[in-house]
Amino acid sequence: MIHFLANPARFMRIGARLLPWCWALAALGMGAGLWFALVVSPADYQQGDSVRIMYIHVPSAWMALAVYSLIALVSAMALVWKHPLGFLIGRAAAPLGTGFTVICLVTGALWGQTSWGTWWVWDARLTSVLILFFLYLGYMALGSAFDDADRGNRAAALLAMVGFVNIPIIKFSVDWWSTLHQPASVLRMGGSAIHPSMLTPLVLMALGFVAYFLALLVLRVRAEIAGRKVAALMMAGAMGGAGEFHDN
Amino acid sequence: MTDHRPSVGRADRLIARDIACIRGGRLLFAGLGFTLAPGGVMLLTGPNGIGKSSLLGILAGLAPPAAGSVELPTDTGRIAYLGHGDGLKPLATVAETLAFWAAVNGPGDPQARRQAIEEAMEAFALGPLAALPCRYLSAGQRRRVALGRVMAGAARLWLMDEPATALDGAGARAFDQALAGHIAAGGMAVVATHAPNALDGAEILEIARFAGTAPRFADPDTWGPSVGQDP
Amino acid sequence: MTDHRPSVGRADRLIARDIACIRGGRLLFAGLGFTLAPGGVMLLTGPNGIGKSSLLGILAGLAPPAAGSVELPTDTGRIAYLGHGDGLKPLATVAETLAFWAAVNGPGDPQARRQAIEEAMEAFALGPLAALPCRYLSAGQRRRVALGRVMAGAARLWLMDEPATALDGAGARAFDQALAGHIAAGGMAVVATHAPNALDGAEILEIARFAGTAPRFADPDTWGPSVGQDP
Amino acid sequence: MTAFCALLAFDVRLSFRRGADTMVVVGFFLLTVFLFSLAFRGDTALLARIAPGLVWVTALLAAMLALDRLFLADFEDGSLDQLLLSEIPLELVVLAKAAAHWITTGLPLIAAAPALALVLNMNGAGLAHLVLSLLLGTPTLTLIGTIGAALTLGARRGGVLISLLVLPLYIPVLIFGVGVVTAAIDGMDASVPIMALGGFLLGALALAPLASAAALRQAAR
Amino acid sequence: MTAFCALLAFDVRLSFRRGADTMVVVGFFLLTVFLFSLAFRGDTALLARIAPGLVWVTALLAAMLALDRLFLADFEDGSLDQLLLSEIPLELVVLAKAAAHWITTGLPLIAAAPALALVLNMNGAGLAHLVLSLLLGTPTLTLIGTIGAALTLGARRGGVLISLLVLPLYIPVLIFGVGVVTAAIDGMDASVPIMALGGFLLGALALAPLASAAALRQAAR
Ligand code: HEM
Ligand SMILES: Nc1ncnc2c1ncn2[C@@H]1O[C@H](COP(=O)(O)OP(=O)(O)OP(=O)(O)O)[C@@H](O)[C@H]1O
Ligand SMILES: Nc1ncnc2c1ncn2[C@@H]1O[C@H](COP(=O)(O)OP(=O)(O)OP(=O)(O)O)[C@@H](O)[C@H]1O
Ligand SMILES: [Mg+2]
Ligand SMILES: [Mg+2]
Repeated sequence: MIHFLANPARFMRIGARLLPWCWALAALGMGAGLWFALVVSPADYQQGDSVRIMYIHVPSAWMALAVYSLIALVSAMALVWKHPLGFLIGRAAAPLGTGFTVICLVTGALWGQTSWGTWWVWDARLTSVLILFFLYLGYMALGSAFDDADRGNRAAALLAMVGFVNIPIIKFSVDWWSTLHQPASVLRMGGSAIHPSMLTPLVLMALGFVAYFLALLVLRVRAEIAGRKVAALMMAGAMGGAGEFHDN
Repeated sequence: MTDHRPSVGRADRLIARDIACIRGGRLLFAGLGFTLAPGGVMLLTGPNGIGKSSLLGILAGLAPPAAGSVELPTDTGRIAYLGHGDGLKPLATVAETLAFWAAVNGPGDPQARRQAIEEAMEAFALGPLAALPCRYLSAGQRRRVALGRVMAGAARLWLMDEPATALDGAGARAFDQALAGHIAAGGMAVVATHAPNALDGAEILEIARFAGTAPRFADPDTWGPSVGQDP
Repeated sequence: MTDHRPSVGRADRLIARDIACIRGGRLLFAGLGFTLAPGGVMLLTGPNGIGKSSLLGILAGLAPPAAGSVELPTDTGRIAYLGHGDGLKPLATVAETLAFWAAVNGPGDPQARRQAIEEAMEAFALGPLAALPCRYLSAGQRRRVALGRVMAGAARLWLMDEPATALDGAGARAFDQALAGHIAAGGMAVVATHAPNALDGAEILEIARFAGTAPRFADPDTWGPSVGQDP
Repeated sequence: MTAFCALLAFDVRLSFRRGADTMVVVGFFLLTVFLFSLAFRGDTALLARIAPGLVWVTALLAAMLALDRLFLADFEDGSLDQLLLSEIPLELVVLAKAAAHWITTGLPLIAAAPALALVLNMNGAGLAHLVLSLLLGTPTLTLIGTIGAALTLGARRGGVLISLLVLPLYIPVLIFGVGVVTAAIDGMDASVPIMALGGFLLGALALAPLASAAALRQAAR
Repeated sequence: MTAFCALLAFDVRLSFRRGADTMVVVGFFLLTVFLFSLAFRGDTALLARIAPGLVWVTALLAAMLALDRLFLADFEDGSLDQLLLSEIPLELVVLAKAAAHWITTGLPLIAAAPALALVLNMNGAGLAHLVLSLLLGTPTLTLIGTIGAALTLGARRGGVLISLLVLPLYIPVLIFGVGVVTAAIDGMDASVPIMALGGFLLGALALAPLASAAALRQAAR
């Protein structure tokens, strides 16, 4: 697989073919999801309409975790196979994952204000998500902290792998420590414990988020490849001999 | 892309194959190769900035080459590497410095280790300096300590960057003798230098011969900033 | 006790009188004196650790001599000093480095300053490196920048510690030319070196001639660790 | 094993000879608490209330202070190249460095903690648990710190980057460390946070040398 | 004057390029307050009470952090020798270094302070006076710091020694700085401590460059 994609030209072609489908799926999923979420699904008997925050909060939380896991995975692959594609995907995915994490934190805080009466508590779930946010920041900062881009890629990839210990902590924190936060009710052993009227919009929104993420990811990777091409051509063209130096 | 780190080869020689080096996006040299047999010395020469130090780093395995591969001789033991800097701790005394590095790199047997240290101290006239912290040393004295460290290690392959920097006449002679002794015992050495006439019997590798004719940068049709063969 | 810092003398020459130097409680040399007239070069030679660098520091006024005095020529302008180290900031580019030191030390007139920098860049072939941060430079390239800094300053007296360290053939020639030009313009230079044959027409000061015969420590009958005449 | 001992002894000896790191860390620790008590003009009730958090936060910051020097001097003077070329497993080198670092910064910190606890009017149980939590917690901080220090070698903004990288991993240690002390002061059962701290330590002991060694290999010039 | 500007510009440019010092100081500042709120699990009433002291102590510690680098890099790489040999008065060099140091560490600190004050629930008057007191106080800290940094150049325990030397001189600044803020928060007249801070600043401006220049002349090897 990785060797199949190892040619940038091929990757660009496949990405270009995938892109419209991703956009369509994203629009469809989020559109239908929002329709179900805001119109069709009922208000919660305890929480009222504020429960509708869930349809943003939960998918973005899932995405925050999934994107980080993806970064850790491609980082490991890149380090093992010494192939830069993994670095490229990881670096491209990080800002997107950070965005999802921020959305999760903000919607969670809003929700917390309405249902727990406080924006923030230092419980295990919330703290570990905050840690995830810092890890994303650290990953991005480390990756761009070296003059040698390759060195930055490798350092960031290592950090991504180290930080992966946080993912299971986030996932299981609600089970290991009694907290204010909701325990898992959709993605758990023994089947989902949530009413279908709520499950449908949730799943639709999640699908939309995934498609949206993929679309942006392909765009970003393509832009990076194009940028490299331009830089390489410019340097090769503009410089004779020792020439000018570019910090990357 | 294959692993470019030096591998331990089957033959009893140091083999560099088709090495290319890129620093700061600039191709320094490509297609550089040589073989060094036991008892051989290879002098690296060339103008400032051509890539002598970079090549030494690649041979040592401290940095991967952009292309090509390095094969270390069987049973090299360790590699001794001496860069432009001396790598001394300002607060450690000369004796402590040598003892520490001999414990890390030198012969395992304490008796042999002590003797190796003593020989190195004697070769570079470090005796009177033994109790001085390194930060009190003059430039040439520092270099002698760094050379003493190389000598006290049990390495068969010495990689050295302008070893005679700051040495006076006696120091330079002491180094020549130490190198001759190392060679006579079947050791090998790769030495970057601007004074290639100082050593007779040594091969000379003029790096400028392999200098990148035109600057080549990241190949836009492959992924990495790599040169030469790619999967 | 009189002030031992260099004073600006009345004559147009550098005069060192009866200088003694103590480092780490050990008398390195005593009774050392010489005179250097405009257009003169003085080479300091001697084995490692004899005190060449220490003497340069005393001449520059960076450290006081244990005894004796230094008299600087009238209208020296500033002193240019180049030690074993290069004194470059890793993050500053070559161009920034030269521009900064020219602003601090060089000619006051911006036009003349720019020209001085350009000449220095040309003399040491620094043009292609201008935009590189110093930490990317090879050892010889660093030394060229440090030499360029000396050249771009407007000093009449150059004090240099093994200036040709790490330079390739072209670099060494460039330095010789720069020094010759400096001398021809009535400048002076004191250069510590282990290769005294490289420069003809220069005087040679063999420091070993003044070496402290026996280690002498603080004189118990005076207060300070001083040697020789004392008030 | 000889190599490990040689590494440890050399580092510890030089570090104590320099003295700076140990004294900076302990000095910083004492100083901060002193300045706080000065700033609050001896409002003892307030000080007692903030004591566990104050001591732990200060300990954490102090431990962070000396982190960037963990490998930096070796990296800059070329000793790291030498260690990379030696036959000692790099993981062992990292462990030795971490041990030396902890002995010269963590241990003195713990030795200084009781004095502060007394100044801040902590009770006996609180003091005992403070020392215990620091004993379990600070080695973890050091081990996590090695990862940050190794990853940022040669990076453009080394010092800050380390903080950014290790901070998220420090937070759990801080929370459970404070948890141990407050639980003990309030007379509650502290075994859960103690076990958590122990677990962190074991995890860090297993993972940190691997990660740091990998990072150091990348860092060589 | 050109020389002064060149010195200032070079230092500020390199410092921002490295980024480390500024970000270490600001990062440390924000971090400490963040960690404190973490350690107290958001006990807002308590935090509000300790706010002035917390911000000032942290600012002082942060300012102290970067102090040892004031002349150290120049000393070690030989640039200081060059500066000593130049015709620029050494007092001017010290002033330029101090100004560059303050611009890259003190000023960002002041810029960050309001954010913290808001997080800590400080009122408007308190916030304004916090900024004012920092504006008057931090340059004094820097100037005093130059003396410590110059005196300890080449000393074996540089870092700690500086703290030890400057701390006694910092304490009055701290006390009056906290005094300004608490007075303002409590709605009282803060003009006396403000004038004291101003007086300290003028005194430091007059004396510190002289003292530091003398110390630097001694330090040259
Ligand atoms: C800033 C505060 C919050 C953060 C950081 C946060 C974080 C998360 C995360 C990471 C997940 C995904 C967990 C998983 O996949 O197992 C999640 C799920 C969820 N959160 Fe939050 N949350 C916050 C506040 C809240 C609040 C206030 C509520 C409601 C009272 C809430 C309700 C839920 C629910 C119902 C789920 C779905 C659980 C499941 O079905 O698996 N969250 N949250
Ligand atoms: N980290 C780096 N990033 C980018 N370029 C670098 C880096 N290090 C070195 N270079 C460049 O690589 C080239 C080769 O440097 P190297 O130190 O190998 O030269 P050298 O042959 O040893 O020269 P010298 O004789 O001066 O020691 C130089 O032109 C230098 O500017
Ligand atoms: N700070 C110091 N304290 C104590 N002794 C010192 C100090 N600096 C140098 N020395 C000693 O003073 C002597 C002279 O040192 P110096 O650097 O002047 O020698 P040098 O002639 O320049 O030698 P080289 O040729 O190696 O550069 C040396 O023996 C050194 O050990
Ligand atoms: Mg070199
Ligand atoms: Mg010398």
